Amino acid sequence: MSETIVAILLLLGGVLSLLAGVGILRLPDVFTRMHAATKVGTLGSGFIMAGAAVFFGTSDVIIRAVLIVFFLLLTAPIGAHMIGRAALRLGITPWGEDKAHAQPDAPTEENRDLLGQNAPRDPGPGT
Amino acid sequence: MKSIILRAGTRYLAGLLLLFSIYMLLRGHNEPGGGFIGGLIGSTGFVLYAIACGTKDARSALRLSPQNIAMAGLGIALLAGLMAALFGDALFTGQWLFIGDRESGDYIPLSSVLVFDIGVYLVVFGSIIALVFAMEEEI
Amino acid sequence: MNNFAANLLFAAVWAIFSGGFSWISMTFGFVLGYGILWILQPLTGVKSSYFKRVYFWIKLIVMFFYELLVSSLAVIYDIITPTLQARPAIIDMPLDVKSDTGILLVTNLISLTPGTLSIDVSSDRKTLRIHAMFADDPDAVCHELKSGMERWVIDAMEDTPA
Amino acid sequence: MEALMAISIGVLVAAAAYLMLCRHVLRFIFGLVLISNAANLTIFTAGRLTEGRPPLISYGADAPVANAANALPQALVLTAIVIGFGLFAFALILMFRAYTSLGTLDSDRMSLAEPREEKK
Amino acid sequence: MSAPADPARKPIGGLVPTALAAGLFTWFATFLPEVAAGEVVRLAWDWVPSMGIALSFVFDGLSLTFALLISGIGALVFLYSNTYLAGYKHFGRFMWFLTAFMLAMLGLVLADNLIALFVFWELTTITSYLLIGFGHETTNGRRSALQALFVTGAGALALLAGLILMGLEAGTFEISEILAQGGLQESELYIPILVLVLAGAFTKSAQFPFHFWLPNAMAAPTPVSAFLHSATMVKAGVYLMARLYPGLSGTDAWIWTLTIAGGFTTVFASVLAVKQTDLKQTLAYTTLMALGTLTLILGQSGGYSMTAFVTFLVTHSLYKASLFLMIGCVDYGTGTRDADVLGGLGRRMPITAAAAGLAALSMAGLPPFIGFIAKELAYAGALEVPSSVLFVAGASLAANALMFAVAGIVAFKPFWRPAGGTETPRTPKEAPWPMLFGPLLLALLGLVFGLAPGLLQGTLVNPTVMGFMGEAADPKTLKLWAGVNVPLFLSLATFVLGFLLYVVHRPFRAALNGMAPALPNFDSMWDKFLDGLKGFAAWQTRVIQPGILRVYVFSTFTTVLVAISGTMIVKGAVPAMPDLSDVTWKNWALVALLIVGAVLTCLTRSRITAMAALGVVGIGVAIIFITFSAPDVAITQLLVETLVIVLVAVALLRLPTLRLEGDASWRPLDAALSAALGLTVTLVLLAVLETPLDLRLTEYFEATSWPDAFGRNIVNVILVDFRALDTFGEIAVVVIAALSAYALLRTTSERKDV
Amino acid sequence: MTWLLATPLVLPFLTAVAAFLTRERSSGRWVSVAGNFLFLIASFLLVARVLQDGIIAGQMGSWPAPFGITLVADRLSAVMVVITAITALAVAVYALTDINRRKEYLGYHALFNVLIGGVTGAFITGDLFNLYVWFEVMLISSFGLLILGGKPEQIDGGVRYVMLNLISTILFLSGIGLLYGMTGTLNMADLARIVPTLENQGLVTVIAMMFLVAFGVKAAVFPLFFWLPASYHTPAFAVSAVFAGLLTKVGVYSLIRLFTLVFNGDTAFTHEVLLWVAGFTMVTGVLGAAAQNDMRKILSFHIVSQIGYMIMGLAILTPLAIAGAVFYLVHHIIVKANLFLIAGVAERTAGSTDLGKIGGLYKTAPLLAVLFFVPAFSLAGFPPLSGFWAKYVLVQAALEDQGWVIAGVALLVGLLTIFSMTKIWAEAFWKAHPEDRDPTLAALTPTARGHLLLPIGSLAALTCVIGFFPEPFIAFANDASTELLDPSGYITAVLGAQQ
Amino acid sequence: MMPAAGFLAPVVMIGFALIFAAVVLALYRLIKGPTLPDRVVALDMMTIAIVAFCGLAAVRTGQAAFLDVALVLALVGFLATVALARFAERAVERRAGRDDRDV
Ligand code: NA
Ligand code: NA
Repeated sequence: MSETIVAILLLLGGVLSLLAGVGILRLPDVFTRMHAATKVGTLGSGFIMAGAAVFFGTSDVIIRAVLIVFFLLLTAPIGAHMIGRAALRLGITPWGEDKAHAQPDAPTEENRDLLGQNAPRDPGPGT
Repeated sequence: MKSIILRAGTRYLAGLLLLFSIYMLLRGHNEPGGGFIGGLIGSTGFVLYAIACGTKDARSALRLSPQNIAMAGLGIALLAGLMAALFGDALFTGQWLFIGDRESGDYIPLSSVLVFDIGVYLVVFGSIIALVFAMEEEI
Repeated sequence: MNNFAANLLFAAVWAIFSGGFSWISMTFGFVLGYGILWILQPLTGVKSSYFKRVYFWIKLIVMFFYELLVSSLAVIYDIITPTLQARPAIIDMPLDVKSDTGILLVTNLISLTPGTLSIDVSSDRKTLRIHAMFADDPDAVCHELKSGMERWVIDAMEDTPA
Repeated sequence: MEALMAISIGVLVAAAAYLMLCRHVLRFIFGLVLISNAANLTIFTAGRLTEGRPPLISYGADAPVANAANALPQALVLTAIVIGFGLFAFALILMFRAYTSLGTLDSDRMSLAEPREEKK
Repeated sequence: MSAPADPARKPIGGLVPTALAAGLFTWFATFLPEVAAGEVVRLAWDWVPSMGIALSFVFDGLSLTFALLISGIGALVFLYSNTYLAGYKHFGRFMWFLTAFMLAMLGLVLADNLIALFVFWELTTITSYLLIGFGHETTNGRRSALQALFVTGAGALALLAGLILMGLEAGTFEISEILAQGGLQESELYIPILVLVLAGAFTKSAQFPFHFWLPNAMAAPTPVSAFLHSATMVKAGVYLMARLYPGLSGTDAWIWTLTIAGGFTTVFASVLAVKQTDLKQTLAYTTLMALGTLTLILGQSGGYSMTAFVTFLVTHSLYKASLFLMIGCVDYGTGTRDADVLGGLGRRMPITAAAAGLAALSMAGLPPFIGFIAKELAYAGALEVPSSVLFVAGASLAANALMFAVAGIVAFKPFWRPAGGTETPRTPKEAPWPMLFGPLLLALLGLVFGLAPGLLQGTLVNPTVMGFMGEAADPKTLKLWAGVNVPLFLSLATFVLGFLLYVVHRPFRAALNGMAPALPNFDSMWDKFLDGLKGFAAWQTRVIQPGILRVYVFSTFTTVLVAISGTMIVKGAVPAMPDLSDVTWKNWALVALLIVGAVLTCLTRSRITAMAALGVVGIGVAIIFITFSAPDVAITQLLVETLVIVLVAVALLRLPTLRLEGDASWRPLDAALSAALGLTVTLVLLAVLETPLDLRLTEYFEATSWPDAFGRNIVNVILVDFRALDTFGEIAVVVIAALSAYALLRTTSERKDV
Repeated sequence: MTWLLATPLVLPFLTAVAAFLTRERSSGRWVSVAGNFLFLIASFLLVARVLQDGIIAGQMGSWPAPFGITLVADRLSAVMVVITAITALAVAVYALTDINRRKEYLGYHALFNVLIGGVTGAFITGDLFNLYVWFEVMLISSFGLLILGGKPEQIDGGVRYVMLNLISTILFLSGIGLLYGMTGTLNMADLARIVPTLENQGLVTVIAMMFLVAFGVKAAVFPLFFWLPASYHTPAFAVSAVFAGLLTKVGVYSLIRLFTLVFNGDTAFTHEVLLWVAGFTMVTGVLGAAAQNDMRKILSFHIVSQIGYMIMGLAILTPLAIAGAVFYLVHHIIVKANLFLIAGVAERTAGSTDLGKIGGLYKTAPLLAVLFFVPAFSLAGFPPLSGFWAKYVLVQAALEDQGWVIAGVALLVGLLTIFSMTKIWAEAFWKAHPEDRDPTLAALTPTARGHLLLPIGSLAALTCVIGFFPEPFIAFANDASTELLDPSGYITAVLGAQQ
Repeated sequence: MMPAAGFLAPVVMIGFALIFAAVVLALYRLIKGPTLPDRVVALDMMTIAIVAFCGLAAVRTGQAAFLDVALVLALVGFLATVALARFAERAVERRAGRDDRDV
């Protein structure tokens, strides 16, 4: 019985992780990709941890699994916030938005290397 | 870096990381962990602190200069090794004191080896913080 | 948060780490927690009552799991369906919650709510910028969050009467 | 599996060497990271690979399970990783200082320690 | 040099070494009776017994002759210098060097151990270097000092090899033992030994073509020239040949080498002596001539030659030292040494003139001076030579005639001929007596020994000749009148020819100067040699050490590749084809992740991508550690990976992009080298993996970790207990890395840190 | 017994910690001097015991060999520790003036003493991985010392030094991994026991070559020495002195240790390679020096050249040759460190180390002239100074072994060494100073003079003592050589008789 | 604890395959970018995937020790994300000339 639960949890976790990967691949811009990574990815790992907790069934493993998920939930949104903020400041326009509404903070021209366009020449030290 | 969210998160995460690092240090003799891992985790706590709040705050929170912590750690590790001299053993011979009954498993082990691991912890902790802080401040 | 409360929290977490709530581990955790709080003193500021916090934390952990599970489904659906139905947009939401912890919780919970992701809080702490995946009606999304998640956090957290 | 590891270590070394031969010292640093990883994996592999049996003694036992993974290379690698980090950090900061005080990361254009005109 | 005397320093500074030398002379003289009686006195102390090196000294005819000359002339030179250099700023230093030289020279001639001899030999080289460099603030002074040091130093190194070979061949370094047991001439190493020893002797004694350093060495003050570069040090080479004569002589190689080198040197030097106008230079070339003559004589065998050697050795030392010191007096009195300027000094400097005259007569080989006897003996010796009478006798005759002329130029003309018209820098006046005493005494001795040759005969000549020839010794008698014989006719011919040469020496000199460009100039060849050496050195250094880091890395990697793969091929240690059939898909995937990360790091042009790719490699490695049962290592790897990214993310803020301007044409070569390196590493690792691993250590750790070290995490127990010393060293590395990096960031550029 | 071994290793680290934690007090600088003095005493005790008892070994952590880490002192190790202590004390005193407050604050004393600790560890460890650890300790502290001061040329030199040395370090680490993979042990005595029994001796030679290259970089042999002349002229003088004296010698020591103890099975191949390396190292180094015009650059290239002599001794591998190499090591550390210290005083007195810009020291600094003369002419191999005996023993060993060519090379390189040393002498000391100097330059306070000249004088005196009374030193070197060429004593001392 | 056996063993392997697929997809995004935040998201995703990997490894081998790896990573992994994101942000600020070094 518990083996079946474990199997379901692990498969579910695996599938969710894969879906997060697909999301990162398919979704159109960094913001939407973050939705996939932060939520779906964390959920996938969470299911696998749940599976592990059931598999072992001992209190120390359960506590560890809970803590892992807790830590992921605590940190993932903060990470996402940091990425999103950086993306906005880099001037990345969210997919489906018009530029005016997005109010990018910085001119895009100078940040091409960060945006994956042709990098500007070495500006020299001390900049 | 003026991220309110990050600062707020750091308040808990930094503490958790420190706590967790000491946990990893102390259990290291029996389970994955130890001075290296503990020190690395502990330092990430302060690295996060420095990223979120700036190195000035982080330094004042640390109170001691990280280099001194690291160097003191080296001294502690060495003293742990020198402890053996008191018992007529060779350098770095582990000295153990079990408070409680070892047979029943209900005891607290005190040892020079643990002191050594604490030295390792402090070294790694202080060194990485010194590195990261200096780098943060310089750039 | 009250120092004492945080201290106990650390003691408890320590006990969890140590694999069981024994007096030895609780005491040791308390001592350790004290040391850590002492180190972190420059960060701590707001005072608050301690019993409320414990309850709140426990409840929050449960909420995290629940919200996460629900929030993912919409995104997953959109990922696996061939055409993208999302209408993403950046929404600026006025923020009423005041404390750092409160802001952290609101933003984290919003991030874990279906289709929304906290991007940033303005430096005057009055506005939360959100990326919403299904923002056909930005104002509706904004209102939903304010009356749901933020309200809930303020009720649970802030000492100021609602 | 050891054989496959040997091959991938070779690839790591080749990539690292190619990076280290570049006159851009930042690439050298990247190469350094790769080659350190290769060296660590070399030790790890030379101590032979064991799947799924960490060298831990479970509570109640006096020794690890039979054919547990070789603990010695693990200890060596663990410290090598930490040392490698120290060296890497120093090297990185050195590059940074080189850039600020020499104005370039092109090692071909660094000629203060060994001035090239002097030889004439 | 003629600065006002410092009275406070004069009496003590010079008199102590004078007394030392005089005392030594007296002590040596006490050995005369024993030595005259044919005895050999040995004194020996252990020095380096494990290498067979002793401080052993021997007093026999040869060594005593030299020792007396060195200490006796030394005493006079010290006395002379005390006045001549009084007040000179570095007078004390000078006296120290000169004293050191004298002691070294005495050690050289008295040593009975090859290596001890060599030690003293080199000490004379160093002191000579320091003394020649007396005028060190001039480029020329430094050049001369270096030249002398380099040429004699080169010879000395050859000599060292020769002496070691000789010692190894003989099984001992004691000279007396080597000579007693004989047999060196039959050794298959004889020729190398001879060549190496003669290289040392010829350079030291300035034989052609190593002669050029000696005239330049005249840059040293006159007492030095008198003492080192005419009377004693330059005779060290001759001494060595004489000392080893019983062991090395008699072969064709010996005879021909010495005869040709000596003969050529003697004629060549005599001609050049006439060419000089500086009196000191003139004398320097006559010294060369004398050294050539001594070498020439040593090339021969037979009683006359051997007797002539000792006699001429003493004769030359006496008159040459006297003449040099005399020139110092002239220089001191007039301020110049130019033969064309000086003239008519006889009345103003009568004592100097007398000393010069006496010495010159001996030099010219006129009776009743000892010089005459020496010349007669030399001619007699030359006539004994069976194979090359004409060459040896002809060379001697030409040289002696020229010497006669030079004697006139040096000692007659400045005093008794009218001046050339130019005023001397100072009004000529007689030098003080401590300066006159030496030249006069030495010159007088030439006369005394000429009139009473018996004084030398029994005490020094006979024992020395016996030392050369052993049982078959046939020392000839020293006498002024040996009857009407061939040598006498040769002497007469010498005088006539010499007088003619003196008369025509100015036109002769002009002719020589006209020929000069056609002659090989060894002195300028020295400059070319030095330039060539420096040029080659610079070229080599540019090639090996071009200052381009990329080249260094390339060379280092190439060396690694050649060393490993070359050895692998030579030793046939190539592994078998690896069997990959047991690898699961999961592990393939792991490795693929690793490789993709590595290749991506290599190929990307974006530093951000490179950094992310490094992260992938780090993650890949961590997964490998997880998969293969190393949780501690995996945790460490992940933590470090995180910190690496943190640091890089900070550093990159101030660092430029990965693009560089310029040539990249060598990158394919780099790629080939890298690929070869990677392949080599793989092959070596595969080969290593073919050997079964002995797990003794790990088994011990597993067995004792819990029972003896009280730890369940074996990795951690190894770290903090079994191999705690390693861990201690490694945390020291970590601390110091942090300190170093901190210092690197905080250290400020500073010029001077006083 | 184990503490006799452990104390010289522990003291530098204790000194480092104490000096660092007191670095902001004025007394902190004397901690380093005091610590190094104690270190010297400890090293003398060690060598005394080794002379009395022969090879001694101690098990750190009380774990038996080959499981724990063994410290071993045979004659070679013991004398290297003593010479390290002498150099360290000399440099510690010199640093009192040469190293300013800023550098002290940044941790000079800690870096220096940890460096010394690393060097000591490398000399007395009997464990290959432990040797690697001490190499790392030396390497990283040398990094820090090299760049302390932050002049741009220091940074530039540092880049070269760091990169090339890191390659060597990684090679060393990989070599250890591979050797472990073949033998299953890290203890050097154990390796010596096991390696000959391995089936694939060809592979052993391959690994040996890996170590040869790795240590070759450290020892600065041809063609791996680039980092040394590229960097040694840039740091503070006290630093370059300790580098010049000790660091490369650790590489040489390690080569001697491994290629007599462990890799002694295929000497026809390995030692032939070493002989070629030695010859080229001697020649290229000395020619490199001939092309330089700066005191420290000349001296740096000479390190390379002199390393060739030591490698030559190892390559010839006769008892006398090894003794020569050992003697050369000892002599060269003293002399070379001293010459760099002197270069520092020359710079303080004359304003530069560039020979074109200085001069007149013979007149203005006669004592310094004497003090330079001794090590310089010792280096050039003039008797009766230490360098003569070093060269003499090696040349005799070569000639005994019928190594005509290498003996000739050794002698010729000696000649060119004379050329370089006299160049410094002539240009810096004899030549008049080319310009009017800043009068403040020559004004060394009496204290500064004491700090600078006392160590120089002591080292010069030592050079003379070795030169004048070489017998005990040569006898010692012969005994050391006997120990090295018969590893059974070493193996027994470490593993016990039953092995 | 015994390793996963029976039908659980192939399930765990399928889990591994799914995780690997996710990693490969993230890797593709990491290589492709195009922007720095895209790459950071990909790296973040990979970190989370390793947490899952550790869980599977623990089940597969019956060794709870692997969960410790996951625990550390869950707590520390986001630091790299934060650092990289901050890098991008500060790079922008630097170029715009309004760098605020501390906070
Ligand atoms: Na060196
Ligand atoms: Na070095």
